[in-house]
Amino acid sequence: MSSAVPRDKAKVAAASIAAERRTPTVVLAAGLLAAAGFAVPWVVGSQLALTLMTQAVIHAILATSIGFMIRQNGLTSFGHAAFFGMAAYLMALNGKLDAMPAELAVLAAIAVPAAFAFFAGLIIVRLPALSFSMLTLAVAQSLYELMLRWRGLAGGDDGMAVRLPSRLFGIDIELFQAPSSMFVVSWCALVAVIAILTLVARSHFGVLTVAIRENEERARYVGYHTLVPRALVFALSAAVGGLAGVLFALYNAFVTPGALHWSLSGEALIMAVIGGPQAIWGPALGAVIFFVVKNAMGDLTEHWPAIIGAMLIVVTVLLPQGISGLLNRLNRLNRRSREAGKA
Amino acid sequence: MIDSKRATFLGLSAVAVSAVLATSAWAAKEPLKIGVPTSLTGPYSQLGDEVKRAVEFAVNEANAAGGVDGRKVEVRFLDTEAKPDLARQQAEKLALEGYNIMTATIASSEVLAIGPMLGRWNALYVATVTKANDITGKQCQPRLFRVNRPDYSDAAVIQPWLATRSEAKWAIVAADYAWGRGSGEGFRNAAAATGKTVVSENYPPLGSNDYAAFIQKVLDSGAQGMWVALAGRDAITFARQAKQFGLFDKVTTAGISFTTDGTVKVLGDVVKGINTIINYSATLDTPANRKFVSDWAKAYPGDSPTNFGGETYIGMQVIFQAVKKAGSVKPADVAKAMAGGTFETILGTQLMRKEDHQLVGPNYFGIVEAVNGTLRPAIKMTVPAQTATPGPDANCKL
Amino acid sequence: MIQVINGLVYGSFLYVLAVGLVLIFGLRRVTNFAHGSFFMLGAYVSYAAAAHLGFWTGMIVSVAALAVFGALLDRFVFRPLSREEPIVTLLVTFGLLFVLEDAVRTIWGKDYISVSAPEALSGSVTLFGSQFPTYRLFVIAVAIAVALGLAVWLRSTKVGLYVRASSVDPVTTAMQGVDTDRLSALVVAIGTGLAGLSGTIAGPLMALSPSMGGYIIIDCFIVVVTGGLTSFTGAFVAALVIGQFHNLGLVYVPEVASVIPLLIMAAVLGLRPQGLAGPRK
Amino acid sequence: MTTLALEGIDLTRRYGGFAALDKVSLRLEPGEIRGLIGPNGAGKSTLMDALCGRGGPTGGTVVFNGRDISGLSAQARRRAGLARSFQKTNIFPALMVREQVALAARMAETDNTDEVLVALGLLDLADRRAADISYGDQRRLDLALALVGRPSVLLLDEPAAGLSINESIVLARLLKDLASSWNVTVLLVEHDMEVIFAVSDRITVLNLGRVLAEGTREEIRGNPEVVRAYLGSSIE
Repeated sequence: MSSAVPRDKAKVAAASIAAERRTPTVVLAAGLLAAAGFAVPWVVGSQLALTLMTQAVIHAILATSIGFMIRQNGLTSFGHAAFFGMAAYLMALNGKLDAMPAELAVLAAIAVPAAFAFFAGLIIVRLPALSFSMLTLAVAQSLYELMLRWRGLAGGDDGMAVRLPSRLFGIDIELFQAPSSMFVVSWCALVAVIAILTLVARSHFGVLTVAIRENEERARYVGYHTLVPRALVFALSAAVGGLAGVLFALYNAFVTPGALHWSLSGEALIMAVIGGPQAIWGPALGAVIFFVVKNAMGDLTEHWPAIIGAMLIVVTVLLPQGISGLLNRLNRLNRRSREAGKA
Repeated sequence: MIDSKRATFLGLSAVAVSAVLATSAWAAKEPLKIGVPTSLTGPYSQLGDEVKRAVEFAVNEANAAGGVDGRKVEVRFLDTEAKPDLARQQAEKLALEGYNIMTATIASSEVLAIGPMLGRWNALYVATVTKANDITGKQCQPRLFRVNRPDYSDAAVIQPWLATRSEAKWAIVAADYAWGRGSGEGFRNAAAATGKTVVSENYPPLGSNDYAAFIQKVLDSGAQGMWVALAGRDAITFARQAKQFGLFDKVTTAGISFTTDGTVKVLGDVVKGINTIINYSATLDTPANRKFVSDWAKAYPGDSPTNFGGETYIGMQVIFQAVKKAGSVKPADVAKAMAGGTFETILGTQLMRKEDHQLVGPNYFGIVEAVNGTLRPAIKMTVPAQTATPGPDANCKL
Repeated sequence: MIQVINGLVYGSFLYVLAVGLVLIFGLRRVTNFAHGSFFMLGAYVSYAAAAHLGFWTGMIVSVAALAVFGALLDRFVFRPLSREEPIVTLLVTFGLLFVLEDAVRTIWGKDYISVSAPEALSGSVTLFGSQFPTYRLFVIAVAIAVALGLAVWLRSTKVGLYVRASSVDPVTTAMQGVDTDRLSALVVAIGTGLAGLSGTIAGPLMALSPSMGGYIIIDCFIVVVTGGLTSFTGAFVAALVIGQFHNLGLVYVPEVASVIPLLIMAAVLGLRPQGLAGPRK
Repeated sequence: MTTLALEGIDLTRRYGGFAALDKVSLRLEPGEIRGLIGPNGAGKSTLMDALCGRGGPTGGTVVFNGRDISGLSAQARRRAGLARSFQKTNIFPALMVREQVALAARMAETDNTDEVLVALGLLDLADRRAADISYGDQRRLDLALALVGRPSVLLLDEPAAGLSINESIVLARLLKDLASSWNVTVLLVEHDMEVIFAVSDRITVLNLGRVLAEGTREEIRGNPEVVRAYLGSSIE
């Protein structure tokens, strides 16, 4: 045994260095991707393409928030539109009531859903998976019904306009509403979200929550409290969903109860699962693909639901791990064959 | 059935199109591109179908006659599923693709979502079946127009009709959202003005599956008459269940959007004898309308235009005439020609008010009865345009 | 009093639809979002069949057609996916929902359809001094028949025993040598058949449209979750309680009636996370 | 007098009318390996649960290194240095081997992840997903999760279950090694008598929720009551 120790020590050292290297890599990759986003409006001239891409990216952020919840908590939210819509309505109501500066409202629109999710999470993350899903749905639908009936201030089913000041964070508000600049803003937000979530997932907290997802009892018997971390994941996911809602409200300057409806939650969930939530970036990819395909099919035929539905069935049956699962598998195969080649 | 109708229609129009193409009269001018963001799927797809057929009819008719102002008319439909967010997305897409003169969306909330963006997209929109007062009121826009009767016009029709009724006690059943609530209020005011009492007010949620609770409440209230503001699926479900409870036999029933051409076709005898506000009816006896109805029957054999179809056709007439008058398809020019202009529609000569962009037109009241052997809402009372479309909406600041 | 019976009607209707979900969830652990579409399909099939064959034959045709559909679905979709995460199957049912809606829209058109009650049930009877439609009593009778039929089947037959065992723990039951695949095909077929049945009884109650499933599926899931996911008795009690409170809500507090089922579910899960009759973990 | 590593006093737990544990008392000296045996349903796992704070309420007192921990949660007991492993392999399948051991280490005062990985021969598997390693390796990983952070007392519930004879022997040797070199006190439940008799300093026999006997290997082997109730003819 003693002779083995030096070799082991070397291995131990190598492994810890590899772990330390990851963080700068993530930051660097995120920086490059964000920078690439700035080039897009120059390459893509069409306003139409840019506005579609902007909407796709906003959906991608929502899908990412759902995917993160699945990945870290193993829980599926059927009502994530609640956080999206909550944020959008907070922006709109603040515009109407002038309760606080719009900059503060942006932060509040992210913080309030997060706080709400945290305290709700303390109660509901313990439920069986399907019950959790249904309760998130229940909360979202209750909010939907509330906004549908709140005619006085929120315009009921007619929705309400989001009144914004002429400058937000020192940036001309027009930039948040023109597709070419808003694409860059949303894209950077998406990249930042994915980078931050990736770092969180790799941190101790991320590993801990996956451990709890896998085996909550064992996590308790290695000494961890398991409730708060799960509620925190829910809160973080809600904050990201809220961010998507803020971007949506800025870009569209209009909110309706549809932003809380279960069909939006369902669609975002589909995007997340198609993309494969086991990779942080999977749901975003799924969202972009789903959005583009749905749009293209909608242009072609009014029978788009059948085509989308059939594709959904085929894709999930063939790729139960989602697109990211497939890419990861290909990547692994590729690496293995290269290693085999070397040997 | 529908398919064979379509096939005939397409066949006819293909002949017409090729005849005109031979002369290639419109090769030189920029085409008129009309975008229709409407409900092709989802809960309102049936209404979407009605307006779609009217738009297609108008476009084919115009092209067969050599186009509008010598321009070919092109049309593109995109699905909104009646969701305001999606409507806005699809309308933006249509506008950016050049289909920047738009019309025929189903839900008011969709139009209200599209309205504020029209300037940014450099587009124009003509509402044809959406009734929310705000469209030509609080939320009116320079590029937003409406040809159909708004809610306040329907409210204005209730009172003259109610004055002729002997029933003293009334109940209200209206869908629990802006339109239903607004209609309920309109009825309440009309009842107060004509000395009737409202003994029971019910606002069932949108998309209810069971109306028994409300039907029972109306039965228990001792009402002699009932005002119903339910539409589409809600209307059909309510009517079927109310009939089973014998409600229609016990109280005089009247409504808005409750018995439309579409719902009457589905419900048949269930709603026979129900009174209703009629915004448009194929039974209207004017020369222009008679011609429209007979041309429609040629294009879609065995069919006649529905209320929503007729209203949408009016919208198309207004667009075509405005384009001709402007001599341009640029939304800014067409809007200028539209505001304050007068238009020859199937309801006669009508003014598009420049103050609020509302087309001034008459409104009607009638009853569901057999016309030429088919059950449908038939006009019994005409409320002239000055009464039906009272002064420009003061909330609108253009 | 008559309002209580109205609540019972809606509860009965919910039960017939929701218990099919319980069956499918119990055996395959599938959260079947397409159940509302099966219900819709059942309504259209019975409408089409009834046009030629009458209401009763239409009902049989609809139940049979949906049952066959369910068996095929289990064989070609649920079984191959039984090893995957539940979310994957859920997504497939989402896809199915899209396809079925569009198929029905294409076949039967976008127009709403309204169906008359069969001659024998179209009258009304006097109950507590008011006229009450016979057809609504028939709906209650159907629910009772389904509940009794299921109870007898589950409690007194061998297959029923397997189903109950499988609902509690599919893996262990499979290890006991029970052919869960064949069992599942049967149970899923019964579940979808019940969707066909509820679609049929919905015909004379509500407007048929390709999107009608969406109006009912959420209430159904609420019933299933409140009842305890795999419990047949739980679903029965939950459906009746929710139907009752929903209706009373419409009578006394119509503004919040539509969230009452959600509140009941939240309250039940708050007190008993496993639902009314779910197994303790 | 030295403080006891772990002491259970009058531990009682009832399910309905049935007493799974009936006033069981147990005293573990520091560094001792105590075997805990008994027929199925004797209350061995329930005793483990009662000591580590799992499951329902328990009557009696648990004293750990001189401190009454009866009111502490399972998490708090683990952090204080009372660790356990499980009868059914209880690991985190989706995590890497190192990842999960490090995770467990973080909650303890000393991070000796590498030491534990080396000691249990898991270092070569450190970057593999736990779901992908063999059953024997998973059993050792389970042990590693309990062992990391140098707990002072280890409750091991059938660590040799499902292992081959050879693997069991290696495991037994390892336990003895660890107990002496790290000065860990071990309470070991095991069906494999070879392992029990090979490593235990003293043995406690439970039957029907009560302590039937306690003593050295030889005393237990020679106790006629124990032989009758449990060992039967299997010990020769």
